[in-house]
Amino acid sequence: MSQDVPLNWYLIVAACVFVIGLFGVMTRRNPIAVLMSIELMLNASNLNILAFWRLGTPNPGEAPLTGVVFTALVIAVAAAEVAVGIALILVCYRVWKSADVDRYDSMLG
Amino acid sequence: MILSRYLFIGMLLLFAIGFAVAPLVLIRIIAPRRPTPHKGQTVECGLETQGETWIRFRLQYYIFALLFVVFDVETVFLYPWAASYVSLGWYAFVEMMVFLAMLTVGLVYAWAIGALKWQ
Amino acid sequence: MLLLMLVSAGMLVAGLWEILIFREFGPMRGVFVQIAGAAVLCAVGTVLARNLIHSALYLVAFFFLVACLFIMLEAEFLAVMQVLVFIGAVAILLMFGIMLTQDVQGDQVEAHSVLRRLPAAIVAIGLFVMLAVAVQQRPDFSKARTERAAPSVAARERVLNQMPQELGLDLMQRWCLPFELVGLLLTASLVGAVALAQPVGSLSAGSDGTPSPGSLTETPEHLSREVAGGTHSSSRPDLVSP
Amino acid sequence: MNGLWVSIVAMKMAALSEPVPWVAWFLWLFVGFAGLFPLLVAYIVWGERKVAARFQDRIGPNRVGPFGLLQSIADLVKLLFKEDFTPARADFLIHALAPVLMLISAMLSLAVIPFGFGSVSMRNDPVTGVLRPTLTGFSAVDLPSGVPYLIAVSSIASLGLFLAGWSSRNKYALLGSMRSVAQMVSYEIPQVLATVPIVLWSGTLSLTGILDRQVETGWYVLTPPGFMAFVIFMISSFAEVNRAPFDLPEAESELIAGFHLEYSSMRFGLFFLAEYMSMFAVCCICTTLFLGGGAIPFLAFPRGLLGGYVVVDLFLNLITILVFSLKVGLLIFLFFWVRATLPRMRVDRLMAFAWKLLIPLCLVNLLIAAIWFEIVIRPVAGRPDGPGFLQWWIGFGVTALLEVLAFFGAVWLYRQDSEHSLKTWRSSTGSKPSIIAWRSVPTKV
Amino acid sequence: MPTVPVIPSVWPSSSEWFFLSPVLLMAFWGVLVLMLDVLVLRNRTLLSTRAKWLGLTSLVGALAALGLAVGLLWPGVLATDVLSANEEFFNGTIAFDAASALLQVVGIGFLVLVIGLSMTWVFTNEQGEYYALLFWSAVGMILMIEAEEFMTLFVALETMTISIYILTGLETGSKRSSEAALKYLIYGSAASALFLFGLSWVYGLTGTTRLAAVGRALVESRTVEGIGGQWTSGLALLLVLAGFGFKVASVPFHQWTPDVYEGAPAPVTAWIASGSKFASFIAMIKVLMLALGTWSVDTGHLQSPGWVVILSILAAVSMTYGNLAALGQQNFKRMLAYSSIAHSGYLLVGVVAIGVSSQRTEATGAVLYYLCTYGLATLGTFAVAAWLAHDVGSDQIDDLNGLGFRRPVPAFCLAILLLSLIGVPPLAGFFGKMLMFMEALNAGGNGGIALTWLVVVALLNSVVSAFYYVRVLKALYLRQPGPAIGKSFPSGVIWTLVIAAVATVGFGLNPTALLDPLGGAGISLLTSPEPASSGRPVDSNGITQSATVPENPAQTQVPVAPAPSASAR
Repeated sequence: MSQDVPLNWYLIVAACVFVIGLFGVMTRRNPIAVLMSIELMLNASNLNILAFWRLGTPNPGEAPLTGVVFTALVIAVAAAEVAVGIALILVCYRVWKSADVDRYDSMLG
Repeated sequence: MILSRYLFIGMLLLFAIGFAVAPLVLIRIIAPRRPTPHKGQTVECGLETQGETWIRFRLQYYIFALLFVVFDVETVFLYPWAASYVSLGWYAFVEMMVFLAMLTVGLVYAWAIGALKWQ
Repeated sequence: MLLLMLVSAGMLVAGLWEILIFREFGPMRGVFVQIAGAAVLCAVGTVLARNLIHSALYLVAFFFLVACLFIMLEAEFLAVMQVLVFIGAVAILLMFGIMLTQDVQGDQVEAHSVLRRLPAAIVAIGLFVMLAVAVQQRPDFSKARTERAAPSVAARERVLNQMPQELGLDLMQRWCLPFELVGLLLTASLVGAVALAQPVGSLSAGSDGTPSPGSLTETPEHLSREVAGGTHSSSRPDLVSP
Repeated sequence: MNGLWVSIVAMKMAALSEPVPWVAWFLWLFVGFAGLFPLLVAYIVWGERKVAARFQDRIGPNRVGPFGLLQSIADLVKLLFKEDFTPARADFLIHALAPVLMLISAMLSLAVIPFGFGSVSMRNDPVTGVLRPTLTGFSAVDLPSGVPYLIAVSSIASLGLFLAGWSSRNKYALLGSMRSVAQMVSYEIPQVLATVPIVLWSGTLSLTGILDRQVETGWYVLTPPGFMAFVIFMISSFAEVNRAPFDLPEAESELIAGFHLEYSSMRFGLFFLAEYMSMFAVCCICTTLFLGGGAIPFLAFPRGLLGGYVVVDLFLNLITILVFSLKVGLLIFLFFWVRATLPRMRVDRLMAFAWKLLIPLCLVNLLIAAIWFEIVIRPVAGRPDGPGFLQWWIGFGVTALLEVLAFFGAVWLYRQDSEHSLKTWRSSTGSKPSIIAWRSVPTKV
Repeated sequence: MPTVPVIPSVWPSSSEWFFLSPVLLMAFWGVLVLMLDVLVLRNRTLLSTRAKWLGLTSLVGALAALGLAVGLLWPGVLATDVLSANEEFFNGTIAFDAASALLQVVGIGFLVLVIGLSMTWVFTNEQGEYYALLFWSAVGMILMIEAEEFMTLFVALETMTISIYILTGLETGSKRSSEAALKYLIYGSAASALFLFGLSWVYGLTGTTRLAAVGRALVESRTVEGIGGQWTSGLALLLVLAGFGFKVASVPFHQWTPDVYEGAPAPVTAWIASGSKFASFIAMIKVLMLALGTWSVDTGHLQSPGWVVILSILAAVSMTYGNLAALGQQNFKRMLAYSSIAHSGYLLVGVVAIGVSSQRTEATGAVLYYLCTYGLATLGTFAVAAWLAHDVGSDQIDDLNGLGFRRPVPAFCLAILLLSLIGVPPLAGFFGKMLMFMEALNAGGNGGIALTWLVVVALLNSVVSAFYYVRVLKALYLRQPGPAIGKSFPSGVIWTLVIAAVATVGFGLNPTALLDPLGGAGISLLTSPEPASSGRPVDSNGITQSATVPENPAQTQVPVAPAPSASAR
């Protein structure tokens, strides 16, 4: 059932989303928006891994569920990263009273 | 053939959206529309204040959401263990207890420093 | 009445659109093209939306569509995990984060001059073109290798319909080390995030940011009261020298 | 009667082959989800008002139609004709999206629940390959990972709640919605942890598999860890659906009506419908997971027949659907009963209750469930007949003891902490003038 | 063609858990310190006594872990056949051999010194969390060193980096620390997303996540060359290098380094500079050598470069940028930040040397040697930076004026460390650089890419770096002591300085003491455990992949008779 969507289509979609995430990281000024873009990039990598797992040929002798476990671990890591990210943003906001990345410039030079 | 079963979930999702939006559309047709400025105002005694962010007071919302994220990921890892426990040995029990112990450390920590208290 | 016609016209257009897509791509691919297209649009929406809550909503839609793609790849436990972790927990956390840092309504509009975004756009499009070429030129494996990998492919097919059980077996035996490490990572991020989110500021609350000489050792009054648990609230500056 | 007809066609189709059973699905959609469930929910609303009235020694709605049966239909029509306006600066699209999300989450969770037994067929046990009669539950679709699907779908509701509060541009609505989202989020963890023992014992995540195991080895609620999980699941379901002792956002003095403050006419109707439908869904989940779906309690009716000869699907299904709806009715009555009697909990009590009592209790209950598994289920894993009499009772004794210990330990810990916070509160306020002068107990400085 | 059965997974035996005991002890000790602080000390004692007690307990824990790690190294304790690297640990997720045993000791040694350092200065109210996170990041670091598979590598990398993000931000009151932590987080998670995307592509191209199997798959499908030949592999390579580039703070990904080194509390900066860089370099060597070996150089001609040429360009640019930027710095910590960028440039030269040189193991030994000595030196210098921030209050270089007269011992130790960083002959720094550059040079001999230009640039940079280090030495000895120099050096700082200086001089005088064990470690670093219970995979042209050192792909592959040796365990 899933064979008739070629692998390359998934890779193109994953690459497109990854690039959009990268663009978001580079342009957005609000740290929370940057965190969201990083979530986009991580999800794109997840999609890539799973597409290769399901439609690519595994290495001879490879375990049946490598890609799935890798994706599960990446989902857990992404959740932990967002949690810490927002904690740090709150700390920054409390100390700096602003949520604009460009205005954090106390250490110049 | 899991794919075909989720097809029904997709159909049900579209149906549910239709089922929810239909009355909203219906009102547009049936219900009277006499918008007056007063009706537009939010239910508020007095002006809606552009209050300064009251970060200290609302901090525990964030802490509860944070605890939820970590425990949610934990429960997701609990399900495969529970499903395959029949064919696993005692070591899987010990391994999962270590995993749970690590997360109870987080809960005990949040409890002990009073993060769980609702000011 | 106008609305009634509008709705029926919308239904008609949607029906036509579906038939067009299905004839052009075939059933499965048609569904994939629609989901993937919507996912890319939601990703663009997340990046370009002015209001933060709107971009968070686009992100939620994107998570859901990625879950649909996971189902198309027949990894349905992961699709459910994705919905549960990302839409259920991470989206709520992001929205609370937005609430706590923006003013009440979180619609702080960011002025985005196109000029500022041009270099980033060029880099992004360049990388996408290189990735697209890379996808085209992806070498597929030699005949011998795919044959040798036959047992692994067979194992993978067998695993598909009882995914949670197999995942449990593998997580507990083959990948028990990364599994325990993720437990440690979750605890560390929980402990760290709760420690950071503590309302009481730390010692060196120097106003200008650089730690003022005396402030390091002497604990500010409110902190020492809390620290000393109210037993005695003297804030005697104690030089720390073990 | 048409419910019966659906069962026959559905089963025939399922038995034939694996192709997509379009007919059954369309019937499920248009008869079940369009007709039966909203009607059922409407009469649950009516039932609630009647029962609440009886509790307060009054009659309740009886003007519209015989015994007020058409009351909720009348409400529906009234709501349709009310003017629907949204606050001026509100975000119209998201304002409308919120109730839709809530309703979607309630409806999606009904797709997986096995209302009856469906057909009976001889299949080999996935774990040990032994050929034994298994049920194909009479559910719209049987997902291999059903339980996490239910949890995922119910977590979408908290997102809808947040959007409702945010999009109505009103400080009180926002505060109410954040508080109720925090409550829903905190009570989702015990709810999920309560379902893990069930999955542990039945070895599969699909609800039909769980139902099949319960038919075989008896209801899970009859086992001590199962009973504790049932109690925790019910308590957290009360909170998950914002009802009874936990309906905090609707009633606080400063929150007026909580998140659906700015909603009028049919949007409010949608929230109302979504709340009752999710209550109905939670009761169905609870019956399937803990009370053995359509199995008749003491009479080993279906199992006896299962072992023997395959009875006519129609008759089997009719009985099981009736038994299932009886159990769901009982649980819904429990919801009404609790709502009519218990007072509302204070916010900090409510949060502390979830994190400091329910979650530790769940974690310990998980340990005890594993012990129950080792004693009772591991020896007979895979064999068609259930656990032996002696094994069952030894397991019951051991786990019952452990459950009691766990319960009192958790309660002690919880009370220990709340007193502790009381002590520090008294000592800390003692050091500065408290508002209510006579209350401040002079503490030694 | 014989099909290869799926490798069965088996529950790791008790001996495997025993080899993991230092890591398990540190994880447990983090929990212990956290619970001790939160349950016992938090509301009952003054902050200073609490900090002292927690510091002591964590020091005891770290020393116990160090003892365990050294114990594992003891010849008698460890079964020798296990160490011969054909044993598969934890189903191939980590490799426990001479390399990981020794590098584990070095890693925990850095941890002990950092804990000693952080006992001197109470900069945050959350002491328990600080030490616990320090332990957990050490666990992540060591598992990253031993990882033999992308999954373990990625999760260990994330554990280490996320713990360090939090450690940087723990000084919640100060503006600089929270700003540094947020910048570090945003750069770090973007870089790890790039790294993960690269990993997903390498997984796609080879079908497996085990480093050794990836290496074999790439050798087999020879069609996958460097960037010129293949876009796919080139991009995967670039993305992986981007991830490592960030962790190692080489030039295109170094923007975070100055701000984080200056903003973070000094002990945390010391930990980043020594521990995190140490583990990142080792993981980089393992991934580039074991997995992506074939992409190192594409049949010798220059226009289709593998990662060797890219790294050499990165190395050159990092060195020059780091040194030039450090020249104009007034702030001591910022100067050290730019010097750390320069030193990662030197180390990249070493990595390039490994990629190209014929004696791979000596080159790895040289890089490991330089890593150890550089790690010790940065620890010592940051100890002084911690003392500066703690007692003097501001970390400008001219606050060190006249330290030589008032505090001769610490000033002398600091002088030794700075000279070693420059690379003055008798000290360890000189031998590190000399060995690495020699390996890079002799690699040029056998027709590999001539690296002479790179070594010349490296030597020039060492000379340039002398200027800003000497400026610090001038401040120490040739200037009048300023008013602030008066407070005594806390013992933690003194200990770290003395240990670092003694080690630098000791390893300088007879480098073989450290070089031989590290050479042995180099050998086992580059060989990967074979999946013990599956037949040797026979590739298309009948060549079995033995577990010996994967020779330089430039040379032709010698056909070896297929010998299926299923050494059942």
